[in-house]
Amino acid sequence: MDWNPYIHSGLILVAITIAFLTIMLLCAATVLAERRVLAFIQGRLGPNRVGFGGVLQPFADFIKTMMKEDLVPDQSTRFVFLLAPMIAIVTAIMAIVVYPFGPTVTLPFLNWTFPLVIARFDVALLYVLGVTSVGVYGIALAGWSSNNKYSLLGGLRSAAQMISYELALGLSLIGVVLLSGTLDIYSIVEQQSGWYGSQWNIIYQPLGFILYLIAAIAETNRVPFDLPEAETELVAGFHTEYSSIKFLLFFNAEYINMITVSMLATTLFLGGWNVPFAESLFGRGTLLFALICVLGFFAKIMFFLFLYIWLRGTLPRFRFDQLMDFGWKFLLPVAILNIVLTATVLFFTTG
Amino acid sequence: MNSEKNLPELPNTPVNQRLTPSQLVTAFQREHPDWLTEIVEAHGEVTAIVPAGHIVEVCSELKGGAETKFDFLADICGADRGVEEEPRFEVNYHLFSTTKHHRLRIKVLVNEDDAHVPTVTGVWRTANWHERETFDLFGIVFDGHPDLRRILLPDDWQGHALRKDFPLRGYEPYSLK
Amino acid sequence: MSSTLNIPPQFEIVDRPLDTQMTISMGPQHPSTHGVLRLELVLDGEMVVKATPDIGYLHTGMEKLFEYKKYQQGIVITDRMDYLNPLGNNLAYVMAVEKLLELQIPERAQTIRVLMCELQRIASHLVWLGTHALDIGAMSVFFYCFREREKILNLIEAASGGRLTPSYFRIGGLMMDLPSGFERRVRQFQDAFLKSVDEFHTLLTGNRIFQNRTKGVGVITAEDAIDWGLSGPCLRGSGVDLDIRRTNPYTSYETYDFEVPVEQDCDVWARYMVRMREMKESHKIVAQALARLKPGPVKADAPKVVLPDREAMKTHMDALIHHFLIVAEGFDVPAGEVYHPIEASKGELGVYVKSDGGPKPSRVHFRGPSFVNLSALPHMSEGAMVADIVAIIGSLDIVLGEIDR
Amino acid sequence: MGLENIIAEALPEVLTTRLDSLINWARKSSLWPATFGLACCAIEMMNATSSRNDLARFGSEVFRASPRQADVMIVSGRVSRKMAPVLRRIYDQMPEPKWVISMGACATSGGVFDNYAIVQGVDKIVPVDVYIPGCPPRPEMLIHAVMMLQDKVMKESSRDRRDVPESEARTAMVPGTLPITDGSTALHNALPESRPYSIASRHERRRSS
Repeated sequence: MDWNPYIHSGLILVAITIAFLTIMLLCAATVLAERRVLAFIQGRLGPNRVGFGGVLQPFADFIKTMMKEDLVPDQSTRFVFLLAPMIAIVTAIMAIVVYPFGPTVTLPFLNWTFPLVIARFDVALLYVLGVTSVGVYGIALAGWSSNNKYSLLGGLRSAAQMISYELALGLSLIGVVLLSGTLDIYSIVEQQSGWYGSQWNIIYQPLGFILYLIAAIAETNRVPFDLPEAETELVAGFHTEYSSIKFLLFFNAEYINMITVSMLATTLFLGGWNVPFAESLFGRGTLLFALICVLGFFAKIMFFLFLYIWLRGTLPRFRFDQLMDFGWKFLLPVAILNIVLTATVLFFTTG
Repeated sequence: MNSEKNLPELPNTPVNQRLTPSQLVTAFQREHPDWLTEIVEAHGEVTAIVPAGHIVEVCSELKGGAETKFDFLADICGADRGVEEEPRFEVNYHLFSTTKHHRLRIKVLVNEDDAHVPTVTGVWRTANWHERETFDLFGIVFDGHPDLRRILLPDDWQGHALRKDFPLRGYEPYSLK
Repeated sequence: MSSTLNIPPQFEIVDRPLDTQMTISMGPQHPSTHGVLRLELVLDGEMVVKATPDIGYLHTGMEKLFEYKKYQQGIVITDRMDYLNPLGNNLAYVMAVEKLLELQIPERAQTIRVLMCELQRIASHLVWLGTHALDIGAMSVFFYCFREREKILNLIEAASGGRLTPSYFRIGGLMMDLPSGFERRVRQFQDAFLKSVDEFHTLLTGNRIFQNRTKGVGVITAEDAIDWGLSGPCLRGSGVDLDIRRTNPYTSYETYDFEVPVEQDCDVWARYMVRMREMKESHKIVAQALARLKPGPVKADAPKVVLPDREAMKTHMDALIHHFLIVAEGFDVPAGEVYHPIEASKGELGVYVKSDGGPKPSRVHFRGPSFVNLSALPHMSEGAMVADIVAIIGSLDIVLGEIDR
Repeated sequence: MGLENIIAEALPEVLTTRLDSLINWARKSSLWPATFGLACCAIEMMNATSSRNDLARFGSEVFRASPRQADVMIVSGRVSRKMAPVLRRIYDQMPEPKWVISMGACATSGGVFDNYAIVQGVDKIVPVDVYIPGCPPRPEMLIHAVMMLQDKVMKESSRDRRDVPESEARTAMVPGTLPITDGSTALHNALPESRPYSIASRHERRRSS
């Protein structure tokens, strides 16, 4: 009997569980890091009483929020009100399956060889873009169903913003796609492995990288593009009426989205799991190499997350029309210019 | 509004020879004897008492006059002189000139039975909230005000809080209905 | 199902297809209305068609309370009015009463008054800057401002014993003299302060997003500003060179060398720049006041009005009697009425005190600058967006305690 | 009605003190306040989060603007009669478990403002857990109050604390929903009859006797 398919499925299940737990832990770490780093920027200490140095703070928040009363306002549209946070969190988590977080490893003794990615398929990039853009439904529906005007405004803002910036986001990635000639994220990362990081796409696509970074911040509703939940304008934006677990889902979805776009930036522009010198030092395919690569991958994600927090501590917020202007009149033309440039250069260099 | 005609004997003067508010008001009274009933000077401040009917004319004239130029309404505040006093209420208009930098108080006295004063919102738009406040706290009605309703106290409040016969602690202690 | 519910009128779905307007009630519990201001916004999408402020949610009945308190007891109430600038309120009130009493204040007391008021002005502007930046979305500035303000609060606490509600100025002088070493502490603060103002400039003034959010927003022309009775930085932001410290000097402000910052842009940005520059001017005045601090009495020579020193009370019988009388019965103030305006951190703070000859005032009225400045909000917010409303309110620097009194 | 109430009802004997203490620990470690700044004390409340005092150390710096996500309401300042219904409404909107800190003399007892406009103590409107004296209290006192509240939370048990789901919580809408008053009440009570001076309020009578 051929056990391989079963082993393969089992491995995938294990991988999904590990990835899920990792992403949740990473999410918790981001929440804590956000509060600590913001506090550091602002000359404070931040949460440091719960657990050693405050490490248990996110878990306390989590349990507390879980145990709160779960309110559904009488005048809300109940079904949609309950559905919205689920859409938000499911789409946020779904996107992580395609990211390779390490190279192909061969387990010693067993001689199993498998890539460190949960699902590898040809159109992974399209899948990511598709799934993340469904996430806007969660926010827009939450805003509408709450029957609260602030929520409605937040939902509308979010829908408009996401649609506008989705375009720039997609276009900023086309340069990379042209370069690598594939939509498979795993192959894109593989292509970037090479000498001391000199194959990283950021070197060939600096403009695309910057465009992606800006659009990604807007996609995740973070400062300076946090209009849907602009606290000083719309109270709490689309999740004004949400409490308890449903609020937690929105809260987590936001942070998972942050991690997702950081992962995408890492894989597409910063060489994914590729770490300079690692290959020449440890040799390809060894466990140590894989470990270094996985750590490198997460280090790069951390860098992006830190960037997010840093921006939040520094920048004011855009106004809605300025946001739209910026998206349509600056990001979009520059993204198209980037595509044209890339295509032209490719045409002449590769013949 | 023709200030040149109104004040012919007061030509433009250099800064150091500017007329004091009291001189201005005296000249003004000479022009319109029935508009100002009395002028009081105390503590370096000039108070002109104006009958309620003439307040709008006086204000617009003082605002437009080349010498007076009281273009800034600093404040309107009511005062209750006491339950037995007659007239009971007074409304004080504190005027200021942003170019000449002098100040003047105009006082209107009104009876309790007929607590009506014409509004000066047509002269200065800032009078809007001041008059609403005075209405809210004293119950003095400003005729012609565009939006005269309570401003500080709840809409369903009974009585006018700053009248002397309103007890300090109100009529009822607060309870949640 | 929903028909059985009692739906508030503003939630009823409007059937008219062309009616795209929505009325939203912003506040009284809202993070960026600086307290308990409530706004009724009529929105067309994100555009504000009409903004109607609704105030009174912090109405405290202070003016009524004044009539039941002796003159010296009223000082405590003024602290709670504009709680960001309590010393300014104290000053306006005590000077109005001193005007009625025709008291002469010793020079040292006057200098200390100027010193403390200007420190308080800086503190008030720091709160404004922090909250204004927070409204616009810049979070860290808020904390930096409060860090600097804390130093001023420490100074005020050292002098008066209270951080937020000092009641330091008394009718006829000061509560007590400055503690020893006070000048050195002020100098320490002074040395560090200019650097932090530059820090704020780096964080906000050069920021493109901040400029976009503030320039051309909430425009009010000079003519309209005077008509609406704006005062203080809001008026000077509209290009009107008017500062009561200059036009009607009090506490010997005429002898200080300072500039009155004026900006011509008439928008939120101009008001921002005026206040930023004003902090530096106040810094200058503090330095001058420090330089002219000379030893001397800090209370006027009026034993029937001013409380005697502890030392005199213990050694002189008449001082003890005066103390008893002032505390137990108060002092009579001659009948009359005065209106005393000062330049508070938010604009013209005028106090109208009417006395009928007794120990309690017959009427005390405060012309709160925030009250008048806020009344111009509907005018300024024509054609603004929701986010602009927040910026405009921030630029007006309102304090609800003063508006509602 | 939180999750732990469902657990407590379904499995009364399984619910041990350990689960209680876990939940209490979580609650005390992240007491998120609702932004409810009223007057002077609000400035000191803001100061409590600032660099020198840093309420964030206790996990309480997350000031939620929406009462739906807040745990503790810090009533910071005097509550006027016009504000009282609003305050009650915000309180109703907060989901259980919820706590109230009455910050300052005015919120606690009316403070110096013993007059017609101020509610003499916020405990006439909402149940209060911790009172802070002072006018205004220093930020350190607020932090102390938060720590006292933490102690109180630790002593609670979900067996005793059966939070009843209140219908007000579901119907009361988040800000943005107060009735529109613009122009609707103009002059409807222009000149009510002024009452004679001799009628003292019940309040006053109680005080004099």
